[in-house]
Amino acid sequence: MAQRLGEWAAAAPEMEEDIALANIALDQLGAARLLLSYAGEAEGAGRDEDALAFLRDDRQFRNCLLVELPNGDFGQTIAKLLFLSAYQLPLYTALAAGPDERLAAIAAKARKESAYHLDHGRMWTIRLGDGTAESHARMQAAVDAVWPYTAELFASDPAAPVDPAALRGAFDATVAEVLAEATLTRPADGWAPTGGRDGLHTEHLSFLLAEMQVVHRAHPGARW
Amino acid sequence: MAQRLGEWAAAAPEMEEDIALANIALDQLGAARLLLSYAGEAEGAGRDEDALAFLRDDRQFRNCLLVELPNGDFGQTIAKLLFLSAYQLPLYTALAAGPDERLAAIAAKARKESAYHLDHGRMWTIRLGDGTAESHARMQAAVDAVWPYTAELFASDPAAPVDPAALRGAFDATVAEVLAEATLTRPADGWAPTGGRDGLHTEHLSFLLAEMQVVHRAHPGARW
Amino acid sequence: AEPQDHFESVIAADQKIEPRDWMPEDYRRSLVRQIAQHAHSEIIGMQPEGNWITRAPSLKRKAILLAKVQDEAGHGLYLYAAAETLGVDREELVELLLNGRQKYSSIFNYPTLTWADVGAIGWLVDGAAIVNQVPLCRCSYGPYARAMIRVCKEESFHQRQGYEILHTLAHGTPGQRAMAQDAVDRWWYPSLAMFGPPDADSTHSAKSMAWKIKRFSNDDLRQRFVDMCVQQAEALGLRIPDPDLRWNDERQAYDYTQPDYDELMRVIKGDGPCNRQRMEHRRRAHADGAWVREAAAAYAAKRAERAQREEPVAA
Amino acid sequence: AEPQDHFESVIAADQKIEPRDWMPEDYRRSLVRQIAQHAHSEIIGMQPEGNWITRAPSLKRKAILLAKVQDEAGHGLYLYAAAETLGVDREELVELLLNGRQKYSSIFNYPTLTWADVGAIGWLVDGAAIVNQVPLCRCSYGPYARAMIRVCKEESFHQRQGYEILHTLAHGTPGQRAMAQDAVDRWWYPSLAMFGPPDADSTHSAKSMAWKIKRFSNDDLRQRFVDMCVQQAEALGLRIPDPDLRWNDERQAYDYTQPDYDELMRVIKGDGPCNRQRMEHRRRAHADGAWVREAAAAYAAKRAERAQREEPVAA
Repeated sequence: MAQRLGEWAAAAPEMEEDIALANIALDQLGAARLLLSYAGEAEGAGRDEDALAFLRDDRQFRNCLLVELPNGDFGQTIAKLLFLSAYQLPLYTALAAGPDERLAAIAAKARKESAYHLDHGRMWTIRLGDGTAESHARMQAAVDAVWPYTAELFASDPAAPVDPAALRGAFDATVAEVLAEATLTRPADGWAPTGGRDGLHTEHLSFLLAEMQVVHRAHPGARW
Repeated sequence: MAQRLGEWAAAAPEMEEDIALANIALDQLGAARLLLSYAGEAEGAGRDEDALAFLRDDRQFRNCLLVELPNGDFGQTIAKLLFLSAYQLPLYTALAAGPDERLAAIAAKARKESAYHLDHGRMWTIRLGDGTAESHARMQAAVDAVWPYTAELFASDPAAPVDPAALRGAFDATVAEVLAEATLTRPADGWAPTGGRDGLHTEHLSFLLAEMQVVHRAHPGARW
Repeated sequence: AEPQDHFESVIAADQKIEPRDWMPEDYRRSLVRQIAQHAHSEIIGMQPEGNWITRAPSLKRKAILLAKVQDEAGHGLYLYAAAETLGVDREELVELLLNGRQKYSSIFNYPTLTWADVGAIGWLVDGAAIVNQVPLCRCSYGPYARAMIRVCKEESFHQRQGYEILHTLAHGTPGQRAMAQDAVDRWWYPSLAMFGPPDADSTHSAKSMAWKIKRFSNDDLRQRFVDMCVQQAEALGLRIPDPDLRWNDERQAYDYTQPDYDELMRVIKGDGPCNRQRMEHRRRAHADGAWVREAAAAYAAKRAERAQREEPVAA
Repeated sequence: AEPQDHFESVIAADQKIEPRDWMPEDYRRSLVRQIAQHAHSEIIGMQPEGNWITRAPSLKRKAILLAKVQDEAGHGLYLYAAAETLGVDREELVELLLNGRQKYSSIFNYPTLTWADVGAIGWLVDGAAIVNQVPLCRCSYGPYARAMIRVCKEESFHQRQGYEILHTLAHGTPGQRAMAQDAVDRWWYPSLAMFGPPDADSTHSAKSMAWKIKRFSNDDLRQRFVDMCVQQAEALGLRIPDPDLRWNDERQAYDYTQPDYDELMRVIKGDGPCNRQRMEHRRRAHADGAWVREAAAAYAAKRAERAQREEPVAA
């Protein structure tokens, strides 16, 4: 998500929004760094955050498909942000109360950030949905395009610290309220692409990684 | 050029054009391979065509800036093709008559291909220039945008097998005739960006190379 | 003789129906549908492989892949031309593709995730296509049969290239080998599904067989494909991801696990991993090219008009 | 007292002019121009560095770079706000940027070719900006002076980060070291040119000095920058690409080669390597965002209208 938001640098519809999107990117990146470092330590194979971020191929990434989708227009980026944060807020809230102290600490910080992200996503969804005829049409199209990718977020995984299936209720409630206020229609459930958690990604991810990893990989073993 | 044309795969305005652009890409790629192999042998450091194509950074590439520009719309791609082939045709013609037999043989083959490329660029420039009001405006904009990059092609280099400055006359005559028939205006000379021949490229090239080289570089020493 | 009798005698004698011959409306419609879907498949099929042109790991492979994708565009054109002999035109057929009323082969709704997928598509997908298509070279409709002869010749070339890619990878670094096996693991069952539903559930087959458009059943062709692949996989040194694959001495053929036909139905219905992406890409290319096609038409019209205006002067 | 006298006495006493104070029209115009150009520079300056956000070679560097580019947007906003205290509005100024009637710093018309350029921009370009801007913290117009205090604090942070990037590269692999030197080689003279033409050719300087908007001449500031860089370059272990750079005991300063002012004039005129690209990018972002800004305005209007409609009911 941070990588995709980074693509917006100096290209947002308003200068204030350049700042806001960079803020969100920084939060997402910050949480990712803490989680990757922890994962690397838990693995015990000596991989740090950079080894995990820059030296894996797309088949080894476990991210949900939603975050690797291209940015599209501003409406699509907002739809991704709304859905992601409406999932991350209850997720981090639950993790913050979990037994793993380090994970709980990371989540406690990320939860507050997610609340801000959700607020930002909500505010823009409403503005665009209830703005002009054009923005309404675009925002509805964005919601329709991104919606199928939300199903994957809640695939049950009883082995996870928090079973994602348990977060669906909170997500649905949040989204229903935001879409209603935005005069937008919640898409029907149907096609529900999946595979990200098993390393089966869209064709977009390998392009994203080619760009993200190019400098790091061109200088094996270098410090930055 | 081949790399940029390859980006058009399955995205051209007509199926016939998918085939034509692939043809031109294949010709350009074919000539590039022969020239890179020859350059690698001449260098005598054991680098083959792939080492030269996949293991250099943008600062080590010596291509003219014109070919690294993004594709833009179909009109821009045609403008690049028209100008490049109007330069390559006299270039390869001169090289084909040169004293270096191997270079002359490569050029003799490439010359015929360039004649076809020029024909294709000419045909589309005329169709678009003398087509609809929209296509006329777009083609003029494309010519205007690409034109500044043609100056670099003819920067004098007395040490080269053929001094590019000597090709300017043929280029100007060809272009003048095509633009006139296409009811387009030749842009005034002015800004003339340069640096490609010294490895000082546009910001576009490093992105192009990140994508082009990603698989090759991810597997050091591998055969394909 | 009645035209119907003529038609039936030509079919019976294993000769060719030609465009000017009388043919039953059903036969014509069935052929148009099949040829158009075949053409659409070639056009959409450019995308998954085209996805790797810019990233091919050597210049030679890049050239081969460019040429292959170009061939697919060429196949699309022959096939649209064959369909046009039946009284429809290409634009109409393309419109049916773009509005989703006609389909293309579901195999192209899977993503190409690594370079090895280009090899796996060549070996397995083109391999399955050839097994499907070789009998079509003897199909009863002349223009289609002739197009297929040309297509099959090129496809078998493509299949060999795909095999070569996988062979190089399988005999390369551990990373390359893993990439090759991963690609075969992902493409095996979708390739088996290319032969369509099991014979018991196949709807169009009976009539097509009678008309000699189709000459073997889905299951027969699938079996032929499996038997062919087993041997080639051994030569490649790659594993076919089917634990129940084994030689059956009685049937003189390999027993194998059937692909997931429910998945096939979902993908056909539009819910494969890449259906939306492929259609959006095609629609966007078509829309982005509209101004170019309009310009070409306008220019052609102007030329024609000028030519006409000049004639009286010359006369 | 006459307002003119008040103005002059404030200037003479080294105190601040505030928005509500009377000021000569020339002073106002001159400030608007300078502050706006400064704001535009921050906004356009996001592009060359933003170019490397997606490719930063470590997550930490990516975070630092993101934050830096974000800071630049923030600087742009403070500065537009400072300009607005002089009775123009941001939209108007942005329009003057987009239609090319107002300029931004020419330094941003050079391309960022490698990751090391991010370091070189931080060290040299931000370094030069700081030398230019520190005196502006004492400038006679209050809102500008206060904005500059905040900007300078962040800029010096950015400069240190750039220095750190170069330091790491210069002490890294041979490839990294070469990348760092190459970046310094390319950015050195353009950075020197940031101080503007030599004093003899500088047009706006005299008045600005009298009004205490500007406090040192271009050449003085340039010298200060050179002297500062020489020592830092030694610490970095990188070479400044000027063969004639040497200590002059008499002047107690370094002698150095002047940048190519003809090149500077060409770049200011619009013919630098990236002028067109930067402007196109900004115009495209502005145009692509139009529907979003319109939506926000329409939504705000609806809300206001609803609030008004609800009032009578509540009353």
